[in-house]
Amino acid sequence: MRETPVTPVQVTGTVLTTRRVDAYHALTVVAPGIAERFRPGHFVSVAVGGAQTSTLTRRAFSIHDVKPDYSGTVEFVFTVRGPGTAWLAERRARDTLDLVGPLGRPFPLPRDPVTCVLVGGEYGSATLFTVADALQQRGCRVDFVLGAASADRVFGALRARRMGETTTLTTEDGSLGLRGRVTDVLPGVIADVRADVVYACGPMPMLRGVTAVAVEFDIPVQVAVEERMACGIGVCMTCVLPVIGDDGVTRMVRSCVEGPVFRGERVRFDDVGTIPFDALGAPGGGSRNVG
Amino acid sequence: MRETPVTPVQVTGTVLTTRRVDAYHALTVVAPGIAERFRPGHFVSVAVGGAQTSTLTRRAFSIHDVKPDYSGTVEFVFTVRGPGTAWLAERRARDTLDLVGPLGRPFPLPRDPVTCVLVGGEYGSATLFTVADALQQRGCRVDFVLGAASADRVFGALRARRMGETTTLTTEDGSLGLRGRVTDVLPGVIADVRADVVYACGPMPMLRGVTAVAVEFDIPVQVAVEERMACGIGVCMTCVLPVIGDDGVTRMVRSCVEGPVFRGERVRFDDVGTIPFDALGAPGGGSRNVG
Amino acid sequence: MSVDMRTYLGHVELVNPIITAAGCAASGSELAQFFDLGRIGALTTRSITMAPRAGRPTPRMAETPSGMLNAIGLQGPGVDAFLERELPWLAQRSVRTVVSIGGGTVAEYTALARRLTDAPGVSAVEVNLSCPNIEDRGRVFARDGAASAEVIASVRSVMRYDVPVVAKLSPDVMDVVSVARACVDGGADALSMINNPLGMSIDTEAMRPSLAAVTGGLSGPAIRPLAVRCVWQVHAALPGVPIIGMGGVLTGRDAFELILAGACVVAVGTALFHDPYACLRILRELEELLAARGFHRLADAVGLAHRPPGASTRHRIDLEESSL
Amino acid sequence: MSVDMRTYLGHVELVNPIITAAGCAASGSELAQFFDLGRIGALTTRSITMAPRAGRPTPRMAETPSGMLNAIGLQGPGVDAFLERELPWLAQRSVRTVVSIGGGTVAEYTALARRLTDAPGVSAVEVNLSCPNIEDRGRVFARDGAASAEVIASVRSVMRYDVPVVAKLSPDVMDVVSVARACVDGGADALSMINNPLGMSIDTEAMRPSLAAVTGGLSGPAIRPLAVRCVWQVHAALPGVPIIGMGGVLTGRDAFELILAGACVVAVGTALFHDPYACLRILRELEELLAARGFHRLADAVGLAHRPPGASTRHRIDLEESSL
Ligand SMILES: Cc1cc2nc3c(=O)[nH]c(=O)nc-3n(C[C@H](O)[C@H](O)[C@H](O)COP(=O)(O)OP(=O)(O)OC[C@H]3O[C@@H](n4cnc5c(N)ncnc54)[C@H](O)[C@@H]3O)c2cc1C
Ligand SMILES: Cc1cc2nc3c(=O)[nH]c(=O)nc-3n(C[C@H](O)[C@H](O)[C@H](O)COP(=O)(O)OP(=O)(O)OC[C@H]3O[C@@H](n4cnc5c(N)ncnc54)[C@H](O)[C@@H]3O)c2cc1C
Ligand SMILES: Cc1cc2nc3c(=O)[nH]c(=O)nc-3n(C[C@H](O)[C@H](O)[C@H](O)COP(=O)(O)O)c2cc1C
Ligand SMILES: Cc1cc2nc3c(=O)[nH]c(=O)nc-3n(C[C@H](O)[C@H](O)[C@H](O)COP(=O)(O)O)c2cc1C
Ligand code: FES
Ligand code: FES
Repeated sequence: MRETPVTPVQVTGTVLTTRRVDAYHALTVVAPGIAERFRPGHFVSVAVGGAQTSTLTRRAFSIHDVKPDYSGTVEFVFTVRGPGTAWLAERRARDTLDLVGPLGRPFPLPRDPVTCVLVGGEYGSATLFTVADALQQRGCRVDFVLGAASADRVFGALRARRMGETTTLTTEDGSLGLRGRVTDVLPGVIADVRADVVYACGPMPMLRGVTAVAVEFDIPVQVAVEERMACGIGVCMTCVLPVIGDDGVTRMVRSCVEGPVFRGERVRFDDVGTIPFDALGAPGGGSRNVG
Repeated sequence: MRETPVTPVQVTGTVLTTRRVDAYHALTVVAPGIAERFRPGHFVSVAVGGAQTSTLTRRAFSIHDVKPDYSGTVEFVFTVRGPGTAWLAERRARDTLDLVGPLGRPFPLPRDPVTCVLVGGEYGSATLFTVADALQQRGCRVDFVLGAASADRVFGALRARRMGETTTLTTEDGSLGLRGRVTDVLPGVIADVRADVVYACGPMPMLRGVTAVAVEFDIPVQVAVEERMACGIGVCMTCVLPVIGDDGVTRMVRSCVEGPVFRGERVRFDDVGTIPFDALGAPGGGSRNVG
Repeated sequence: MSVDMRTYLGHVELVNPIITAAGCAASGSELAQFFDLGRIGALTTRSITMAPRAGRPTPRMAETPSGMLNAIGLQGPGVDAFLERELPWLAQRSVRTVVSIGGGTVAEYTALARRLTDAPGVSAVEVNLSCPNIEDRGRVFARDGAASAEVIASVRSVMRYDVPVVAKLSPDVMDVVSVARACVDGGADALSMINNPLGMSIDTEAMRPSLAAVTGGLSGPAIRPLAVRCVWQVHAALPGVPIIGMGGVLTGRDAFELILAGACVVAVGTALFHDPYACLRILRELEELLAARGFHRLADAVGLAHRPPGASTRHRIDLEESSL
Repeated sequence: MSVDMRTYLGHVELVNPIITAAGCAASGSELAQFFDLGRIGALTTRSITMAPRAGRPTPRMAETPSGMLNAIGLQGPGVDAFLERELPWLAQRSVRTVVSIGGGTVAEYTALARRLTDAPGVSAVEVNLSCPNIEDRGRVFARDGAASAEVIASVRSVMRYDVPVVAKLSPDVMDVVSVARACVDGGADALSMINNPLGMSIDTEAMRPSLAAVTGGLSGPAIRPLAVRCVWQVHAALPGVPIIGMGGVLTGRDAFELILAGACVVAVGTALFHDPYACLRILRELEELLAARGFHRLADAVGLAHRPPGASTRHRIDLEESSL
């Protein structure tokens, strides 16, 4: 049994500020207990809809930033998708918000001052800046590759330009940076900066592509995945994906407590949404009765 | 088939003002279509809980007042009981509110300038002031009897004093007016003012008592009843109570469209919550197969 | 944005698939205050009984999370008054009318059907099988395939051939497909589902059941997942049988969900209590959804979610494999 | 405000009636981060199977109005790993543990029960009967009284006499009382209800079922009216049998509702996903409600809503007619 390294807490926080950032909404919430425990890569889960809501499951959001103001605030960035995010987009300063966090396993940081490429897709970029900060504090070099469908969906380009040695932007419609996807430019960036490690957060197809590139260059890659979650604390078993363990056995592991950060090459991206036949406990699989 | 005299409309109104009146909340909502059709005794039904609410049924409230401002506003007064009224109590100016109205059959008004006693219990008093206004415009004399459990729950005492020839107040704890119930003082008031008719709105036990008094004095009494409602427009059949028709037959009639105002002596108060054995269509009753 | 919204219940064409659910639109005149009933696919009446019925005592209603419980007890004027006043009122206005009937014995259902045979303005008959069978210790017909089939066969035998007989099923069964199959074997031209599952709530202040009748029928969005599942299962097993889907439809999206599961008609019940214009709004939203997804005909969407994983939508539409 | 919250499952005393529902608290350690598991009545494990199981493909979850659908497919480590790691972890911490078991044949349930017989730390065994019976074309045991009774009788026969066997029932049956009675006749010491009714939702964007497994179990407040009704009916028919009530309990009020209907233990499932502290909060709220209503003992409230209309609460409490 793996212990989650940080004990999450539930807090009823007050919304401090709300802002729009291009296509995204950002909420800063006073949540001292969460801010104090935060490490880069952590996420929070948020109750949505108010007292008489019909939307019962929490919504997961990566923590974009924590600040010491008011004993500790956390900020997350989101796009409106369904009823939960629509409701969040209507929050105003001084409203209260029920958060649980910090959740998940954060990004592991290298001991040595290596060169790191941080790859972000859509709102996935929001997670990368605290990682960049932590890396730079350890003397690492940080380069960014950020992409999205269009300019208004590339999150944090300015901040990346301020923080990164280099920043490469891509959009699918060519409205900002290079036309194409992050995976189109990533090999060039890795080669140029002689990257030692890749950190990535974004949609699953992007993570698969980024992992493939890193594997080709034979450098480690840490990806933060996104799976449909109901609880965020490891009790509902809805957020699983096939991941290869240290022992070489594929298990359906919970991305909320065993992830969301995984070593990219361990995630069987092609088999996400299936139970691979060789996974531990797969129906009729050879691994039946394996403890 | 009885046609409802006024065609109700559905409007998404804007909250103009919110105020506390002792134990009650009052909301004024811009709702021109409703204000324009209003007659004293009408009620509105309000959707509660917002977009993702789990509380699906509308809440019914008597219309306390209508004003011509902003092409027409309606005001209703309420007490917090469960989740719906709790949500309403949190509304602020500029919020929108989905109303259907005006609903129900209004109070019938006398043709001649007679003397009327208006009896209100708890928030039921809120309905009476537009009735009083209409009566006075027809030259009627109006006297008020208002009661509640305690002083803070007697609604509209000041306004009653301004409008009525006389105003008698009762509270069960004696914190305002006479200690007791409206039915304790009503016989005296009827005798003193030589009342020709009684109008009443309040809790069901009060309406029963008021009706008994009026019957004793052999004067007509119009009561506005309150039954659990799901639709307010006559389609769900949840709001029925046993009422004696012109033909002497008791039917389970819908208080939302055939009421909420009834002639008191026609309502079988003692049988509310039952199907009287002699009601049309009662199980095993003699009236089976009566068209 | 012009989608062909026509749909069929047996041979009866409806101008569009949105109808009212039984017992949720009273006599029709109440909703007619708000909109022209001719604009919806059909109006379903309350379940008509032989004798007038006063129904159950109050409280008859309790709100539950995303739903409500009701125990109305089929209050209604009885078939004579229905034929004298309510049906002619609808017929005069050319409102397509599905007449729901309820009885306590096979004979009573049959007698009701016989009364409807010559009545003008009956587009279809829906047999409310969720009534207690007084010859079987009050066990609800709908819970027993054989009893349901017997009622349907008898009603079918007396109804005019051109009036479809619709069997209304309950989700409170072990296997809804077997009851559906029994009804179709008994002669049902179409199936309607779901009637209210049996629920209950307790008033924790009074520490007593909230409803005078103790238990009641659960309706509203809370039950939509049960409705979608029943429609899906029955459509998979009996793809040729038209289904009226209902249960918690509040929006065009919800109606579309039932259509994708296999319903070709969608009935709106509890939503009418919340929004008197619900049928028209849902119809408009549904049409917009279909148009946005490139459908030219409603019929092409019916049961579409059953297509095998690889298959594209286009494929299905091009081949016109609609289940109608 | 001191209410005696103790309750009993057969001869096993629980310090209070609030426990976790099967499959909603993983191995226990996840919730232990938030609070001391010793403070709740018991922890129910996920349903333990013989072999490790990878469960169903994703998506496994879909939100529905006031509820959710799940199709986890009993993912778990298998009984060996459970006995080696999970149960000892709970036993070391003296957490009262109800072990849920799931199987595909009577023999498999029995073998599982046998494995548990000598394991320390098993307070009770809950038999999850909502598993497909592979010897009956995959028909779920819980839908068939005889099959359920056979499983229960066999499990009862191998379990230690002092470990109560609890039969967990499904609402997807024609008559929950008859299945309950069959289980009690088969030797069940207590009953647990309700397991998830089968539901489904369709992703109207993709026009496909939302769940990879197509159908899934519905949970959350949406199903509470079904749970209250099942508990009520079974308690009325079998007043002496302890009932673990569950289904959509979010608050102390909800737990109280099930208790008034006849449950002496209340399990919390989906609410844990929303609020990791749900059990403790519900326990506190329940205790406050009981105290506010003048109860000295939880036991006096069990089934209280069944008292005849005239009877007062006092009467019941004074006579100590508790159903425990
Ligand atoms: C670890 C993690 C971090 C995330 N970080 C961000 C972020 O920083 N910014 C952002 O915009 N979004 C983020 N997401 C996705 C976000 O959780 C979903 O967009 C959101 O839950 C959708 O809720 P909804 O009510 O708008 O949509 P709905 O589709 O109505 O949601 C219905 C249900 O499905 C779940 N769900 C739906 N989509 C997703 C999804 N993609 N991932 C997980 N659960 C989902 C919801 O939690 C809810 O239970 C993250 C997801 C995960 C798992
Ligand atoms: C014609 C009419 C006029 C009314 N006028 C007023 C008024 O002016 N001021 C005021 O404070 N209240 C009034 N009421 C009562 C008001 O409707 C209820 O207090 C309110 O619906 C409670 O909602 P809730 O969510 O707070 O409580 P809950 O108890 O949670 O409501 C649950 C459900 O029961 C229904 N319900 C509960 N109590 C009542 C009730 N007493 N009458 C009708 N339905 C009920 C609700 O509509 C809802 O569907 C009136 C009721 C009727 C029928
Ligand atoms: C108040 C009420 C009355 C109903 N009366 C009937 C009825 O008379 N006959 C019938 O077959 N179904 C009746 N139903 C069931 C509905 O027709 C419908 O099957 C069910 O409510 C599910 O749809 P909904 O969730 O949209 O309401 C009634 C439902 C409600 C809520
Ligand atoms: C994600 C999830 C997993 C479940 N797993 C099991 C299980 O393994 N065994 C079982 O008997 N019930 C299982 N259940 C059913 C619950 O124990 C409970 O009976 C049901 O969810 C109703 O309670 P609730 O509404 O509080 O969740 C599961 C429910 C959920 C939501
Ligand atoms: S979201 Fe519940 S286990 Fe991961
Ligand atoms: S409230 Fe629906 S008929 Fe009166």
